[in-house]
Amino acid sequence: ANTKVTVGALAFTSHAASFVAYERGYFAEAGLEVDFKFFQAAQPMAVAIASGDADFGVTAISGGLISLAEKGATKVIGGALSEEKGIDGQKILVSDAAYQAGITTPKLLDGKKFGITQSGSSFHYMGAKMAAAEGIDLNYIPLQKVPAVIGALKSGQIDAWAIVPHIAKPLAGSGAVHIIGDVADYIPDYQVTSVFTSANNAANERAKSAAFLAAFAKGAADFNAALVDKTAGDDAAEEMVKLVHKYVYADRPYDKAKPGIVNGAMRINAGAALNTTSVKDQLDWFIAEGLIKGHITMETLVDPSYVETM
Amino acid sequence: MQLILDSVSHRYGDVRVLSDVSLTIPEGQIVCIVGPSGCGKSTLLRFLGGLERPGAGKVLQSGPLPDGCLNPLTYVFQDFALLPWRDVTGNISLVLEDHGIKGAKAARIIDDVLIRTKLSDFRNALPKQLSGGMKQRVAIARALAVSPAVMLMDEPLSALDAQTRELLMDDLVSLWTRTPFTAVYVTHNLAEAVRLGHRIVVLSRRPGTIRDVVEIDMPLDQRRAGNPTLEAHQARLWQLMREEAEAADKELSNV
Amino acid sequence: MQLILDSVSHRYGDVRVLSDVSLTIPEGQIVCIVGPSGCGKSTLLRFLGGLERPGAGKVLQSGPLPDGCLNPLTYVFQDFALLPWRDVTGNISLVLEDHGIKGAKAARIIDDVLIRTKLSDFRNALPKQLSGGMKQRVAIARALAVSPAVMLMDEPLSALDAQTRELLMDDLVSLWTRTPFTAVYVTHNLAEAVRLGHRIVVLSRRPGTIRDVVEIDMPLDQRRAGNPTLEAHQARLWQLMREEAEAADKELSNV
Amino acid sequence: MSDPNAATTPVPFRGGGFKPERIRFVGLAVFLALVAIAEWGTRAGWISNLTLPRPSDVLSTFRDLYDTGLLWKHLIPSLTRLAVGSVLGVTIGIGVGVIIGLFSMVRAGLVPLVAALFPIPKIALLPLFVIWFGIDEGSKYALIALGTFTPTVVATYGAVDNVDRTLIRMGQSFGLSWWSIVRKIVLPGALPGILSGLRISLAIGIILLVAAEMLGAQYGIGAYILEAGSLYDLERLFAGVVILSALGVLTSAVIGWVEKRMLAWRI
Amino acid sequence: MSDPNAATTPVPFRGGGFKPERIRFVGLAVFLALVAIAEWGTRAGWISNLTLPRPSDVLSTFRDLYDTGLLWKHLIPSLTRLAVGSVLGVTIGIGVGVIIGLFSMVRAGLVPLVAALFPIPKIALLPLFVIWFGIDEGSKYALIALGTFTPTVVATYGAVDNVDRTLIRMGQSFGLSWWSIVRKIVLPGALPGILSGLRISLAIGIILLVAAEMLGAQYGIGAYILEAGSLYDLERLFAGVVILSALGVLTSAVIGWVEKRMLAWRI
Ligand SMILES: Nc1ncnc2c1ncn2[C@@H]1O[C@H](COP(=O)(O)OP(=O)(O)OP(=O)(O)O)[C@@H](O)[C@H]1O
Ligand SMILES: Nc1ncnc2c1ncn2[C@@H]1O[C@H](COP(=O)(O)OP(=O)(O)OP(=O)(O)O)[C@@H](O)[C@H]1O
Ligand SMILES: [Mg+2]
Ligand SMILES: [Mg+2]
Repeated sequence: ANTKVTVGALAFTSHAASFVAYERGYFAEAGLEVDFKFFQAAQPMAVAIASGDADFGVTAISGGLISLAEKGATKVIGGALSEEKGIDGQKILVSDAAYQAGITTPKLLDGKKFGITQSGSSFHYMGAKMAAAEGIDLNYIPLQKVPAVIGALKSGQIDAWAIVPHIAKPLAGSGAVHIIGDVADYIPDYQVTSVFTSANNAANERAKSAAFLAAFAKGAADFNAALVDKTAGDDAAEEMVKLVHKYVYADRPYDKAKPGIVNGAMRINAGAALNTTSVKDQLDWFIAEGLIKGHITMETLVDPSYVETM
Repeated sequence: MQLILDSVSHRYGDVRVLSDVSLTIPEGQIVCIVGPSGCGKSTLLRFLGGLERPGAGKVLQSGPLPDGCLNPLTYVFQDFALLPWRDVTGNISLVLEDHGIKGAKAARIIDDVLIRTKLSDFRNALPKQLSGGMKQRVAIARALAVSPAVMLMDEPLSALDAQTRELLMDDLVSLWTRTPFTAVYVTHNLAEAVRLGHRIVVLSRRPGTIRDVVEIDMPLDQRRAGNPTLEAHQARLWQLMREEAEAADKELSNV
Repeated sequence: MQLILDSVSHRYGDVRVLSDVSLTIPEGQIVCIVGPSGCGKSTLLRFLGGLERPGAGKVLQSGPLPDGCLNPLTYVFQDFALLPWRDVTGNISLVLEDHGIKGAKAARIIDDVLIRTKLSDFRNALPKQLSGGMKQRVAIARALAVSPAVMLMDEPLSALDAQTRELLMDDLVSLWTRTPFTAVYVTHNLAEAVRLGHRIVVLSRRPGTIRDVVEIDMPLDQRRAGNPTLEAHQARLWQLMREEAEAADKELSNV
Repeated sequence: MSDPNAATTPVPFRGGGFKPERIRFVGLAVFLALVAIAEWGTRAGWISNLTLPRPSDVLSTFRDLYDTGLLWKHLIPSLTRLAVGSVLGVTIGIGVGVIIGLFSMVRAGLVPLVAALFPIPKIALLPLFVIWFGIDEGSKYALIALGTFTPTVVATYGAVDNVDRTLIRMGQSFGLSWWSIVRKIVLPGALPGILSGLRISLAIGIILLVAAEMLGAQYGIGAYILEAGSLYDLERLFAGVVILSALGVLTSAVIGWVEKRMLAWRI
Repeated sequence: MSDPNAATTPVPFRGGGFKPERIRFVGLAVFLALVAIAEWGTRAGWISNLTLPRPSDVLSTFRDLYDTGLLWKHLIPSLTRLAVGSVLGVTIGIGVGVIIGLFSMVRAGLVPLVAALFPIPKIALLPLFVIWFGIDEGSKYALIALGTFTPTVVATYGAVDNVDRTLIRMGQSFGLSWWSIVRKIVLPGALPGILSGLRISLAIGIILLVAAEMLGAQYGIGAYILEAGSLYDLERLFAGVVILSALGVLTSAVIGWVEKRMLAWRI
């Protein structure tokens, strides 16, 4: 009596909980026969869930996701990656040129070019929150894709960016960019990514959705123990990295992939709990920016009945 | 079968093209229509063949059809109108296929018309391989294949060079002499008209009306270039038309 | 000025087009060249005008140029070759501009040739507004504007209908009568040849060689359609050519 | 007027047809009908709002755009990019095309190159363009210029090839200089072909606006469409698409008008 | 053979030129020269490796692709998408085009619609295509089909319009049925125009491969290029672009061959 389920995923460490749940058989135990579908970006994954091509996905709360929720197509049902004080989180970067010009703290970024993939992306949100906190203005440059932003930052065509640590650290290490701050300082307890599904799954396939979340949470717990809290010991950490390596940086040799995976380890909320305060803050920001329609409420976006909320 | 034009008039938009033309095409005769450029000769021929309907007046046919006639009113066009993607045989069978004539029966008809137009050696040639004269022979063969009651020929020789024109005129005369057919033959060329016409209808400048009808009694096969009677007819026709032709030539078209 | 062809031969790839043609074009005469399709008449004319070089043999000119001659060897083409985007005046001034003739001087020349070709009323018409006959008149006016020593005419009338052809032949005769010019006139039409040629060169089928040269003494302005002497000449030419024309017409081209 | 001895019948009519006639307003009617169906479907619910936006919402989005002045803020950069890029691409393209048309050596060298360049998707080269020309206007101009260049070249040398050779022989026979022939015969003769090639080039230029504005464009119709796409905001997406489509129809109309004026000499 | 009384001089030659001649191997030479310059420049260092990849590296990338079998893994899905999508787009396009060509009413209704559809960038519609056709092959086929559809329609009805009307009148004058005329005269007569339209349609199909594979494609030349582009891996990017370009040149050659065979009747 296995239910077939398609899970949308990106080949990023932030999706590790699903990979772990799959590899360690947690999905199978929950009676789910999981099929991964890989995407190049979060946006098409959200659309694919709306169109029914995939059942569950993990992604940042973007304008696209909220719009789809507004059209009654998708629901957020759980939380995943979170910023947490004490755990290495997302970093604010500046280009070498900007750094040499004396921009060593985020406060000095007034009027500078801040790279984002798209208006309404999580990068946009982070930049905006930081700018608001510092009381400065940023010039947001949409570049569609993460690699394009990296290229633009390296070559000094944009001045600043904010990104997860496993990308930020190697970049900073090469000397082409410099880390000048932590996102967590500006957005404490930021709910970076969340688990979402189609509105139909959320409302009418409760058993399936709950089973998915449960297995996902198990995977997340393993991941946190191995790489975030490092309570499981070195062997377990090593094993976890090997497991994740099957999906992330698969085209690189293990030795080269390992630091990326280890550095990228941020907490995935225990029990897939959802930080609704942070989600609400994000939603309000989208509305304030005019990126989405003003009448959208938390109820439209979130189905809080599955997991613990904070 | 004979064709009758009964006070036919026509206009295209503001342009009056034909005005009150009445004419009978008697069976077994070649009626030539001459007239200055743009006087409506081609239009008249389209009316006769039922390809277009006159604004006023009637176009009638009377009398029995010849035996085995597949397409009573059959055109021969100035620019041959051969399908370039079919060879000689294919161009002829085209007009038989729709009448359900295929296989051996079609082959018999095709062989016959190819012999009559001296084309037997060229049955598999594509139009692009043929000279202009040969192309027009194929078009004539195609017309003969449907045993027409009346052949409607719109300047059939005017796209050919003078020498080929001579050759084809001889061919038409010998075709007619063997089995007389009814034909309406539109031309600009008075030499052609006096060579082929039993009756020559002279149209005036636009709007075309009948200025004169000249009958020539001499049998077709006795007419030769340089014959004084024909020359006289031709000179008279040229006198009738010279002014009109000059005026027509000087007309500015407001495209 | 006279032109001399000295044992000219030519081939295009494998096709021998002309073989050992020697001919002199005397000053002040119209030399007509007739011959079956594809025998190399146009090729010969291109050699005479220096547009192409023969494979063997020489093309020479001798004698002084007439006064004010801008372009000694001047063509009149079958398809008129008028620039469709220039009006009548513009088409004529085109050939003056490169000689630095502009303004009043150009206007004087243009007025003169327009009067001679009876085109004065059409100076601002675009080619598309003109009938075929008028277009060829413009082409002739353009040729006259450069005061050519020799006019090279490649079937100048064959794109026109029979009636317009008659009219233009009269015009050419009266132009020549007023001021005789030297011309080489290629045609398929024997009637044209006997009407306009002081000397008629008959070429054989490809590879073209000279079969015969016929001289006609009668002054141009006394030649009329139907004149017995001309008819006799024409009949003789037709006899010379008939077989060749038939053969040429039946040739399959292997495109 | 005659005495037929047998039945006299009218000649049957068998002509007509196969001649495109202009029927006005049908296009408009079809368009309005489609819009009405979409409106009805989205209102009644049998077209899901995920599938199509409601036309009236698109219209009001458009009105908002206009009222807030954002329309111009998006349109003007796009038009500038289109203008600069396509003027660059088209002029260089016409130049190269004419040279290819005139010189066999250049033709032999460049035609295969252009043929190989044509099927390359311009978005694939986007990353390179960023390196070559930066993320500012430079790369946008370059992308549109490259996109309009190749079709213009192909159309131009085709047009030069199609110039009536008898006209050129005529020019030579009157002793016109090479340059006169090019200027007075070849170029005007090639103009119709060049203009009709321009239709395609500019349509491609418009299409490439979106690709060009993928990188680092804050304003522009393409950027607007991309943003709407990533926000899954169908009303805005369609509003943007409609603007591009209108732009395309408009340029085509402008070229038609230019053709009518400059090519009045055509039959 | 004559006695000129004045100086006898040869007639000056003033013809020639303005006739494209085929010169072989120049194209190849130019191509090789460009590659050699790129190789030299990247080796010597005056072309930065950010600007252009080293041609030999592109070649070895390509060889790797081939050796690992990845080439086929990428090529086959792309070719399938191109084939299915363009067969769909082209057949529907030809059908619609012929109908537009034959019926004035349909023409009046559809031509403005097609004209409005043409300048719409297909990438703008990607998010919609996912909803309409899913993220699997459906949306890729649909995108390529839509992209090839519009140019095919335009070329086809143009070709039908250009069928010699005298041939149609001839058919009518021999009493051929409407359907016979369409089948035996209109369609064969329109074939040359349709085939030359196909050249453009297929080039557009190839260009759209990249856009189509933006959506959820793991394998495919377009996906390969996109990935290479986002990783700034210029060697792979160029290897992919070269494959697409070769594909384009190849399709064009195939159409040329088909034209030669099927249109041997043309002058
Ligand atoms: N379908 C049409 N629509 C409008 N005008 C037409 C049409 N067909 C012919 N005409 C015009 O009608 C007039 C007569 O045309 P028609 O072709 O019958 O003349 P014609 O005597 O055959 O001339 P030609 O000797 O040049 O062949 C011309 O002025 C022509 O422009
Ligand atoms: N540029 C060329 N290349 C190859 N063959 C040519 C060329 N020009 C002419 N020919 C061939 O040379 C032969 C003579 O051509 P030309 O045009 O001189 O004949 P013509 O006597 O003028 O014929 P027509 O009476 O049909 O005008 C023909 O067979 C023609 O196909
Ligand atoms: Mg006519
Ligand atoms: Mg010739």
